[in-house]
Amino acid sequence: MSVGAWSAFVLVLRRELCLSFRRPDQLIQPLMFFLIVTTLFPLGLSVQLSLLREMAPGVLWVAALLASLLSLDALFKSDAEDGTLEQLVLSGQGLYVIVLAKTLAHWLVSGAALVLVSPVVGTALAVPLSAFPTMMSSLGLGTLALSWLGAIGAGLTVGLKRGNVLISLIVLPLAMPLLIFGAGATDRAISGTSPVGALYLLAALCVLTCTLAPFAAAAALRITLE
Amino acid sequence: MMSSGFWSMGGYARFVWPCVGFTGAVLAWNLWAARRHFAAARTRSARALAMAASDGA
Amino acid sequence: MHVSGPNGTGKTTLLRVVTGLLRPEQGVVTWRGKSIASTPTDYQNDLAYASHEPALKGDLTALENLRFMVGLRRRATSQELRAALDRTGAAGCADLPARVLSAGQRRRVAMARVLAVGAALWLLDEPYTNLDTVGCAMLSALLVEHAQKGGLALVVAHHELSVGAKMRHLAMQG
Amino acid sequence: MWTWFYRLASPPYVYWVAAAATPWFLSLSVVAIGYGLIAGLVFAPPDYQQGDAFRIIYVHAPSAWLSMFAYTTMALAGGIALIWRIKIGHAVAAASAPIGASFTVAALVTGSLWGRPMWGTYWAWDPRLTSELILLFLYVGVMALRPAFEEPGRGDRAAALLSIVGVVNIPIIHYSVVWWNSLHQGATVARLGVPKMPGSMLWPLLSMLLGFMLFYGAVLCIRLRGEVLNRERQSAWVREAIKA
Repeated sequence: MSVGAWSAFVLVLRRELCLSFRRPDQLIQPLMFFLIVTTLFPLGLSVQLSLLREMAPGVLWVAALLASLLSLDALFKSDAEDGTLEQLVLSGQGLYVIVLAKTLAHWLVSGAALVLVSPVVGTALAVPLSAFPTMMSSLGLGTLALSWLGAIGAGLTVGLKRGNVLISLIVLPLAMPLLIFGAGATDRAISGTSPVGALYLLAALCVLTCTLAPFAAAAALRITLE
Repeated sequence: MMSSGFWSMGGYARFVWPCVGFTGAVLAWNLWAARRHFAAARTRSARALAMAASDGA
Repeated sequence: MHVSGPNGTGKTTLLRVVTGLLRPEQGVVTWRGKSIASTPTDYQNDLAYASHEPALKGDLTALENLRFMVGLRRRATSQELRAALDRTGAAGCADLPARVLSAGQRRRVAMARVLAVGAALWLLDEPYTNLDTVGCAMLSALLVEHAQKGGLALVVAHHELSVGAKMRHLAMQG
Repeated sequence: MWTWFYRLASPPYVYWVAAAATPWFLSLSVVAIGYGLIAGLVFAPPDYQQGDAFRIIYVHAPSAWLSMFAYTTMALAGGIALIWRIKIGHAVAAASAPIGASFTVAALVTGSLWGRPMWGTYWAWDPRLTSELILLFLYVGVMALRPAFEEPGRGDRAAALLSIVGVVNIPIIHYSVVWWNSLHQGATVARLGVPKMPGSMLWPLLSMLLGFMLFYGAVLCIRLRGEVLNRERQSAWVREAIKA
C-alpha cells in the first residue's frame, strides 16, 4: 500500500524534470548568464591568449558558481508559495529523500548543462584540448556539491521575500573549498601536471556534502515552515 | 621614564603600536556596545511594562 | 468536528499544530494513543491535509498534479484519480494545466486529492472558500460519506456547515 | 538531573548569574591583560628573526583565538537550543556573534599590519589570514540571517542551523586554503607566528589569551542580559529585574 523511499525519489525527480522542461526559458537563463559572464572577462582584460589561459580556471569557476547559485534561489520557493511544500512534508516520506531528489533534478538541468556548454567557453578562453576532461569533470563534481550546499541556503531563505542576496552571502563562503579544488584541478590540467589529487578531494567533498547537506536542508525547511 | 628604544620598538613602532591601539579600540568598542545593547533592551522592556500597566488601569 | 471563530483567533494555527507542521508550545498531540512527534510517518500516512493554497503546479495538468501528490502516498491508477476528480465535479479539468483553472476548480481538484489519498483523518482549512452552491453541497455530502465510513474530519470554517447532527462544534474566541 | 538542568538554563537564573559574574570577569581580565601587555611589550626579549615586530603576536593571537572560540560557542549554543529546545541557547548565540565578528576584524587588521614588515605587503593571501577572512564572511552570513525573519524564533533557529553548518565547514575551508596556498606560493613566504618560544615570551602570551577569554566572558554576560530581556518582555520576573 505505502510507497517506498526509492519510488518516492523517482517520482519527485521525474516531476521536477517534467516541470523544468515545460519552462525551457528558465533552463536557458543560467546558461546564458554563464556565457555572458565568461565573455566579459576577455573584454575587460585582454585578448592575449597566454593571459586568458592563465585566468581561465578562475573565470570559468567563478562564473559557474554564480550561475548555479542564481537558479538555486528558486529551488523551494515556488513549492513554498503554492503550498506544495507543506504537502511534501506531510507526505509520509522522509524530507531527506525529497530534498535529495529535488536537488539532483536541479543539478541535472543547471549544473550538468553548464558542464555541457563549458567546452565552448573553454575554447574561447584558450583552454587546451587536453585539459577539457579535467575541466568538465571538475565542473560537474563542483556544481553538484554546490547544489547540495545551495539547498541548505535555499531552505533557510525560502520564507524570505528578498532572499536572493542573502543566499549568496550564506552559500559562497561555504563554497570556497570547491572553488579552490575545482579551479586548482583545471589549472594543473592546463599547465600539464596531474590534477588527480585535486579531483579526488573534490569528489570527496561532493560525497560528503551529498550525505550531510540534505539533512541540514531538510532541517532548514522544517524551521522555515514552522 | 622609559627609554625611547621602547617606544620605537626596534624600528617597528609604526606597525606594533597601531596593532595594540586597534585591538584596544576593539576591546573598548565591545564593552561600550554591549552596555548600550543592554541599556536599550532595558528601556524597551520598561516601556513595554509601562504600557501594559496603563492598559490594565 | 467543525472549528469556527472570527479571524485571528488561531484556527489555522490549531490546524497546523494538529498536522504536526507546528510544534505546540505546551502539550502533545496524540493519534491512536501515540504522540505524533514520536511516530510522524505513521501519523502522516493516516492524514490528508488541505490548506488555503490548493498545492497545484500551474504547468502540470490537474491529473498530473494528482498523480504526483497521491503517488507519494499510495499507488493509484489513473482510473481511480479520474473517479476522484469526477466525484468532486472536476472531471472536465483533468487534462487542463492547473494554471488555467479557476479558484473554485482548483479547490475541487485539491478536494479530489484528499479523497484519492484515502486517509482516515481529513484536515481541511476553509474548504468552502470559492465553491459555488453545488460545490458546497458536494463537499458536505463527501464529509457525511467519510464519517459514515468511520473517517474523521477536522474542518476549519467560518461558514455554517449543513452536514447533519454528526458534527461536533468548537467555537474559538479571541 | 534534567529538571536541574532546565532550571539552570531558565532565563531569570541566567540573567542574575550573568549580572553577578560580569564584574569578576571584567576585573580579572584587566589584571591578566595588564600583566600580559607589560610583560610582553616591555620585558620579553625581541625575537631573533623578527625583532620587535613579533610583539604584535600579543594582540593578534588572542584576537584570532577568540574569533574562533566565539564562533564555536555560537554554534554549540545554537545546537543545544535547536536540539533540546532550550531557548537561552539562542540568546547566547545571538550575544556571541557580534563579539566574535569584531575580534575577527581585529585579527585581520593586526595580521595585515604584521605582514607588512614580514612580507613587504599588507596582504599576501597567507593561509591563516585567508581562513580568518572567510570566517568573517561566515559571521556576516549568520548575523544577516537572524534578523531577516519577521518572526524572531524562526530567525534564531535558522541562524543556529547555519552556524552549525559553518562549524562543520571551518576545518575543510582551512585545509583547502592551506593546500591552495602551497600550490601557488611555495615556502618562500614567512608564516606569521613564532614556533618555539622561551618562557619569557610564552607566559605573557598565555596571560593575554586568558585575559581575552575573561573579557569575552564579561561582554557576553552583558549582551546576554540584553538578549534575555528582549526575548522575555512579557514575563513576570522582568518587572522586578527592571526595577532593581
